[in-house]
Amino acid sequence: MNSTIVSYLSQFEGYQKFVSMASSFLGSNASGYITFLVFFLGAFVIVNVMALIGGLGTYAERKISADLQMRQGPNRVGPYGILQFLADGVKMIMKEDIIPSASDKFMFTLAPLLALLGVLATFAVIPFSSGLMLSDLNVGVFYLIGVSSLVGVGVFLAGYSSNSKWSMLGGMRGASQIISYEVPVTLSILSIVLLAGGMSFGTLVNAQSGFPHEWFILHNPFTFIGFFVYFIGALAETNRAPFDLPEAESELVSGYHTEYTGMRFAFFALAEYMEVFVVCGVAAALFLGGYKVPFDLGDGAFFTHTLHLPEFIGKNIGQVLELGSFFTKTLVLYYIVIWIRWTLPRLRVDQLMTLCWKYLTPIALFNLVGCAFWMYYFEGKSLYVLLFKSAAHAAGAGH
Amino acid sequence: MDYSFSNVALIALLPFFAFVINAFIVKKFTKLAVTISCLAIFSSFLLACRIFKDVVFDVYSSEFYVHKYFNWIDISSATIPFKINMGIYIDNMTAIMLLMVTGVATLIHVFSTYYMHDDARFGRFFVYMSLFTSAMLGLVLSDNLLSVFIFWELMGFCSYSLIGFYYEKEGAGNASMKAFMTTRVGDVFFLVGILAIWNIVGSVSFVDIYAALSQGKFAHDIMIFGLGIPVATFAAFSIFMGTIGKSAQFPLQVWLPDAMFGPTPCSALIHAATMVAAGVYLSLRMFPLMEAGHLLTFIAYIGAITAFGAATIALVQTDIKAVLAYSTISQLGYMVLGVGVGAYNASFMHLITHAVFKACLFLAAGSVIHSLHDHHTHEHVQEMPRMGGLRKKLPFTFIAMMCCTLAISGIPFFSGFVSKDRILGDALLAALHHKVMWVPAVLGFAAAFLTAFYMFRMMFLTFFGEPRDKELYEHMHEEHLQLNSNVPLLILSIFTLGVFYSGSLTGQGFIKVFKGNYEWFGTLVEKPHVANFQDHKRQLWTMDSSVDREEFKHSRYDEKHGKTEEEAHHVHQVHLIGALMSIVIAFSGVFLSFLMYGKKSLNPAFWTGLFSGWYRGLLNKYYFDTFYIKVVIQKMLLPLNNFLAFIDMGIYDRYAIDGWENVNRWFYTVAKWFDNLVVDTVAVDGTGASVRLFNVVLRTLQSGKIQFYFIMIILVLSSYIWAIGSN
Amino acid sequence: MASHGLDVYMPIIILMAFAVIMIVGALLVGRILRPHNPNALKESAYECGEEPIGIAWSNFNVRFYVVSLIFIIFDVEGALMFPVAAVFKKFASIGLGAPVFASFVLFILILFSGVIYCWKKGDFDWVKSYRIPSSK
Amino acid sequence: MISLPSYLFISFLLFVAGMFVMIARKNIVAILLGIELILNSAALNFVAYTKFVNNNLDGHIMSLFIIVIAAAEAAVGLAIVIRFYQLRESVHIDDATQLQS
Amino acid sequence: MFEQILFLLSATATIGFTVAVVGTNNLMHACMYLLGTLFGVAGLYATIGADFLAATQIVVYAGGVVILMLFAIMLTGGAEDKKNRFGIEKIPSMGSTKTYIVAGASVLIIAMIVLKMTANIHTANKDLAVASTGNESTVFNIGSLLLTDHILAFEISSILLLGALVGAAIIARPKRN
Repeated sequence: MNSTIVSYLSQFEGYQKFVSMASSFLGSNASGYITFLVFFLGAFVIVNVMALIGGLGTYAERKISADLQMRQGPNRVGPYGILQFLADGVKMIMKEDIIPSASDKFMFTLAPLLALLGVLATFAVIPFSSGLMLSDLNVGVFYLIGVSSLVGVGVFLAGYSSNSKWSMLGGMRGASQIISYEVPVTLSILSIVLLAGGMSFGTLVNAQSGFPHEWFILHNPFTFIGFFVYFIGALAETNRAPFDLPEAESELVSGYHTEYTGMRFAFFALAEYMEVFVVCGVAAALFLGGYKVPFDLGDGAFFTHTLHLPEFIGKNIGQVLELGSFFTKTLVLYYIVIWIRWTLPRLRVDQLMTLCWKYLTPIALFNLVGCAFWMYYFEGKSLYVLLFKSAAHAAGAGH
Repeated sequence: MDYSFSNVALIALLPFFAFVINAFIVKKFTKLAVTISCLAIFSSFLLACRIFKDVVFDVYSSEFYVHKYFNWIDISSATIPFKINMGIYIDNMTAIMLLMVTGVATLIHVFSTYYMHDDARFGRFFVYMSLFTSAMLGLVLSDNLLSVFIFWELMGFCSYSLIGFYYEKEGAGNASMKAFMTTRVGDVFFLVGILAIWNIVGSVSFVDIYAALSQGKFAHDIMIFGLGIPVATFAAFSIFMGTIGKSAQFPLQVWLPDAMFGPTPCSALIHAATMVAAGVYLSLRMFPLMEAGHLLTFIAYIGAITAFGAATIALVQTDIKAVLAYSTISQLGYMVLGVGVGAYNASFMHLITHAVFKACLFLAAGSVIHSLHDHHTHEHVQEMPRMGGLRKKLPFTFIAMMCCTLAISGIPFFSGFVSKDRILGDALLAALHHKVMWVPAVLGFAAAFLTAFYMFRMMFLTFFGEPRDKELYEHMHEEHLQLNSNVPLLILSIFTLGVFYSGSLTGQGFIKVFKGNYEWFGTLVEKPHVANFQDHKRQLWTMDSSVDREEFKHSRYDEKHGKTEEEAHHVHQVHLIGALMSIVIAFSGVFLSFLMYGKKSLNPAFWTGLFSGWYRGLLNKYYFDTFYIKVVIQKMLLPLNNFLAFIDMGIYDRYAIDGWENVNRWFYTVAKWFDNLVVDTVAVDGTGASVRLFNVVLRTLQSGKIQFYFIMIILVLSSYIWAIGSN
Repeated sequence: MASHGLDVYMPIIILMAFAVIMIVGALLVGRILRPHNPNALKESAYECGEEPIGIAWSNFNVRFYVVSLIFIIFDVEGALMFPVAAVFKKFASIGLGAPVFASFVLFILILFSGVIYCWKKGDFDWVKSYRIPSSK
Repeated sequence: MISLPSYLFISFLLFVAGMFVMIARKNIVAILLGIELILNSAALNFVAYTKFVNNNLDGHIMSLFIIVIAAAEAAVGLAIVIRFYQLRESVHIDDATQLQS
Repeated sequence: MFEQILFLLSATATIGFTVAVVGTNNLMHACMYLLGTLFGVAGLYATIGADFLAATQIVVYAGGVVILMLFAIMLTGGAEDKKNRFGIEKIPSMGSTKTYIVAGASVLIIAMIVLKMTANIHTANKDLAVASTGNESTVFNIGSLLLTDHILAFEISSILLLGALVGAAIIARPKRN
C-alpha cells in the first residue's frame, strides 16, 4: 500500500535496466544500494529545495510586508532582491558564535538540532506528488504530529540552556504554546483521518479529487470549521503571526533565541520558515486536495492513452502537474500566513491560552464528534454528493 | 366469577394494607388515614358483595365450596411428613359471613368518624379497627384451623388494644388485661384441640378433617393415648373451650362486661358483631366433630345457662352499655344453645341477625352517650337513671333503637323472632326426643322472656318518661340527619326486618316474598355432609380459578328437610307450638316492663326488696368476679406459684448451681498457682525481651527511604523467583 | 521487485542524518571563518544592558505544568483515537457504524468532561485569577 | 539474523538501566525517569514476543496500553512531585519519609 | 539488508542513550538522553513491524512525557541545596558514588537471577527468526482490535485518563486562597 519514490520509479523499465546494469557491475544484487541512492538523492533534492523555500520565505516575508505597507522591500541584492536571503545567510555564517558563559554548552547546541530535526523529519512524509512522496508511511499523519512536537522540546531547551530569565520565560511560554496548540491541530487532523479512513497521506489525498467540491474542506460543515481550527492551531504552533509572543521583540527581547547568535540563530529562523511551509503543505494535502489535479490528469493516463505519448513521459507530465497543483496551493496558504502576520495584532499570553483551551479545543472536539456523526449517519458522503447527486438521482428517477 | 387471588384474598388484605399505611402516616395525616381505612373496608365490602352474588344468586347450591391452598411450610423429612398448607375456603356460610362482617364494619367505620372525631387519638383508633377487620376477614376466609388460630390471636390483640384505648382511665387498663387473659385461657384449650386433630388427621384444614371424620378416624373407641377419653370428645371439648373463651360463655364470660371500657364503636364491632361471633362460627365449622364427640348436650347446657344467667344480670344493670353487654352474652348463649340442640342453620342465622341488630343497638347507645355531655365532669353520661325522655331530642336514634329492641326481644316480623324462634323450636324438638334436653329448653324460653323485659326496661328508662337530669337534658343539642352519625343506624335497623332472612314476612313461611328460593338462608346454610369431602376437591392456588359450576347441583328448599312425611309434619307442629309460646312470652315480657317502667304502676323497688338476697347477687354478677379473684387466683394459682418457686429456688439453685461453684473455686486455686509460677516468669518476661529485640532490628528496616524498600522488594522477589525457578 | 519492507524508514534516517550534518557542518565552517575573541561582557546573558541578577531558574508558576498535563492527556487520547478513526470508515461501510460511533463519542465525552472540570476550576485562565473568597 | 533473544537482551539492558537509575538517583524526577525506562523495556518485550512467537497483534495492544498508562502515571507522578516540592522545598527522595505531607 | 542496518542503528542508539542516561550527573542531560532512548526504541518497534506503535511512542513519549519531565524539572527548581532541613549533609540529588555502589550491587544480583531465568528462553528459540517483516499496516488491525476485542479497555482507558487529568490537575493546582 505504501508506495515510495523508489516504487514509483521502479515501474519504468528504464529504472530496471539501470538496476540490472548496476548489479552486473557490482556483482551482487544492487537493488538495495540503488534504493538507498535514490532515497539519498530524493532527500538531498527535497532538503535543498526546502532550504531554498525557507530562505525565499524570509525574502517573501520582507517583500510582502513592504508591499502591504506601501514600501519597496529589499531590491539591492540580485534582481528585485531575490538573493537577499543568501546575503543574510553569508552574514550569519560570518557572525561570531557566542555561547553564554553559565549556560549548558551541550544543551545550547542540541536545541537548534532538535528544532531542525523535527522539521526535516516531516519532509519524509509530505505528499509533494503521488510519486515524489519520499515514503508514504501508513502512520503518516500520526508520525508527523509526533515529530513536530520535537520542535517544542527544541524551543524549551533553547530557552532553558541560554540561562537568562527572559529566554527561560520565553522558552517556557513558547513550548507551552506549541504543545497546547498541538491539541486542536491533532483533533482536526483526527477528523480528517476519520473521514478518509486511513492515516497515510496517500489515502488522505486520494480520498479527495481535483475539484473543490471534492476537497475535504467542503466535504461537510464540520471539516470546513476544522480547516480554520487547524490553520489557526498551525499558526500558533509555528509561533507565527498573532501568536509570536515568545520571540516577540517588544515582549521578551526576542524570546528564547535571545542568546543565539550567528548560524545557530539562522537555523532557528530556517526551521521556523520550513515548518510554516510544512504546515501549509499539510493543510493543502488534508483539506485542499493536495496534489490532486482536476480531470485526473495527475496519473498521466490521459497523456499516455489519448495522446499516445510514451508511458515514461506521460506519467512524468502527470507528476509535474501534481507538483504544480500542490505547490500552488501551499504557496497560496504561505502568502496568507505572511499576510496575517502584518495585519493582526499580537495576542496576550492569557488570551493565547484562553483561545486555545476555551475556544479551539472545544470546537475541535465538536467537529470531531460532528465528523463521526456525519460518517455514521451519511456514510461519509460529502455534502455535494448528498445535495446534488441525490437530487440528480431523484430528478433522474423522477422522469 | 373466578376465585383468583386478587378477588378473594384481597378482601382480607385490603384492610391490612390500610393498617400498614395508616400505622405510618397516622400522626401527620390523620384525615387521610381515616379515609384510607374507610375506603379499604368499603372496597372489601364490594368484593364480598361480588362473592355473595355469585354464591347466592348464581351457584345457589348447598354443597358449593371453593378450596384453594398453597404450600406454606414444607420441612417434611423422609420419615416425618411436616407440611402446612394455607389457603382460602369459601362456601355459602363464608359468603354470608363475609357480607355481614364487611357490611357492619363499613357502617361502624363511618359512624366512628363521627363518634371519635374529637378524640385525641382519632387516627390510632382507625389503625386498630383496620387491623381487626383484616384479622376477622382472614379468619372467615381461612381454610384451616391453624390460620383460624392465627387470626384468632390477632383479634384477641386488637380487642386488648381497643379496650385499653382510653388508657388514662384507670379501669380500662385492667379491663383490657382481663379480657386478654380470659380469652387466652380459651385459646390454650383451642390450641390443644388443634394439636389433637393434627395428631389424628395429619393436617388441620377443614376439608381434611371432614374427610377424616367420614373415614371414621374419629370413631368413638379410639382413645387418646391412654387417657380413657375418646379422641373426638377430647378434641371437640377443647375446641369448644376456645369458643367459650372467645364468645364469653358461662365460665369465662367475665371479661365482656368489662370490655365496655373501650370506645362504643369498638364494642359495637368487636364485642357485639364479629369477634365474639367468631367463637360460634368456629364451633359451627367444627359441628361434625362436635357431633362425633357427643358433646352436643354439654354445649346445649352451657348455652342455656349462659343465656339465662346473663339475662338475669342484665335485669339489674343501670349502665346502658352494661345492659347491652349482658344481652350480647345471653344472645351468644342462645347461639351456642342452637348449636347444642343441632339447629345448625338457626344458630348461624341468629349469629348474623344478632350481629346486625346488636351492632345497631351499640351504635344507638353510642350516639346517645355522645350527645349526653356532662359539663362538670366533662365526660359522657352512660347512667340510665340520669337519662329519660330522650326521644324528642334524639328521634332517629330512638327509631333505630326501637327497631333493634323489637328484633332482639323476638317480636314477629323482625329478624330476632325468625332466628330465636327457630332455635327455641329446635330446642323444644330436642327436648321432646331426649329427656335431658328439657332444662336447656325451659331456660331458653325463660331467657327469651327476660330478654324482652330488660330490653324494654332500657327503652323506657332512656327514651320514655320525663328527663330525670334536667340540666343535662338542656345541654343536649337537637339531633339532625347526619351522614356519619345516624344514617348507619338507620341502614342497620332496616336489616333487622325478618323478611331478609326467611324470605317470608312472618318468618315461618306464611307470606312468601322472594318467589323462587324464598327460604334461601335455610337451604344454603347446611351442616357440612362429611361424606362428600372425601374426594378432596381442592385446587392449588396457582391453578386457574374457574370453578366448574355443574358439579354443584342447584338445591331447592326442601320443605321436609329430607325427613319422612309425618316426621316433617311433627317437626312443623312442634315449631308452630314453639313460635306461639315465644310470641306469648315476648309480649308478656314487654307488657311487664311497660307496667313497671312505663306506667310505673308496679314499683321495681318492691320486687327488689322482695328478692333482696337475689337482687344483691345479681348486682354483683353472681359474685363471679369476686369468686375468681378470691378462689381461683388467691387460693389456687398463687399457692401453685409459690410451690413452683420453692422447688426452683430451694432445690435447684442450692445444689446444682452452688455445687458447681465450689468445683470452679477449686480449679481456680490450682490455676492461680500454676499461672504465677510458670507463666509469669518464663513466658511473659521472655516475650517482652524478645519483642524489644525485634523492635530494634525492625525499626532500622522501617527507614522510610523508598529506595531502600525498592531494593528490598526486588531482592526478595528475585530470590523468590530464583527459588521457584531452581526446583 | 520493490522490497518495500523497511525501506519506508530509510528516508527518515537519511533526513535525520542530513539535519545533523547541516548543524555540524555549519558550525565547523563557522568555526573556521568566524572571529573568536570571547570576553566576559559578551558572554554574559543579555539583560537589557544591565548586569544579569539572580539565577534563571526561579520557580515558575505551576500553570505551565497544568497545560502540559492536559496536553499529554489529549496526546494519549489522540494516540488511542487515531486507529479507531482510521478504521471507522471500514466499520461504517459494513454497517457497524452505530456502536463504533457510540463508543467513539463516549470516549470523547468522558475526556471532554475532564476539560470542563479543569475549565470550571480555572486551570485554563492564565492570569492569576484568585477568586477573593466571599467575605462572610 | 535478528532473532528474539537480541530483542530480549536490549529490553533486559533497558530494565537493568531503569533499575539502576531508580536506586542510584536521589532526585524523585530522576526516579520517575527510571520508571519510564522500565516500562519501555516491558513494552518492547511484549512486542518482540508477539512478533516472534504468536504473531498476532495482542502484544501491540498491550504495549499501546502500557504507553497510555505510563503517560497517565508520569502526569500524576510529576504533579505529586511538584506539590511535594511546594510543601517541602526539595525533591530529594530522602525528605519524603513521612506519610503525611 | 536494510533491516539489519535499521536494527543495528536503533539498537546502538537505544543502548548508547541508556548508558548515557545512567552515566550523566545532570538531570537535564538525563532527560535528553531519555529522549534519544525513546527514539531508539521507536526504531526497534519499526524493525519489528509495529509501525503504529513506533509512531505512538514518538507522539506520546517523545512529544508528551519528555516535555512533562522538562517542565517538572523546571518547576521543582533547578538548583539543589546541599543541606536538608536539619542541616545534615544531604546526598547529592543525582546520586553519589556510595549510592552507585549500592545500586550496582543490587542490580548485579537481579541481573544474574534474571539472566539465569531467561537462559533457557534464549536457548529455546535461538533459531526463531522471522524472515522479512512484511510491511502490511498494523494500524487497521489495531484499530479493529481496539473496537472489537478490547472495546472495554478502550473505554476504561478514557476513564483512566479522566482520572489522571482531574487528579493531577487538583494536585498540581497552585494553592489559591
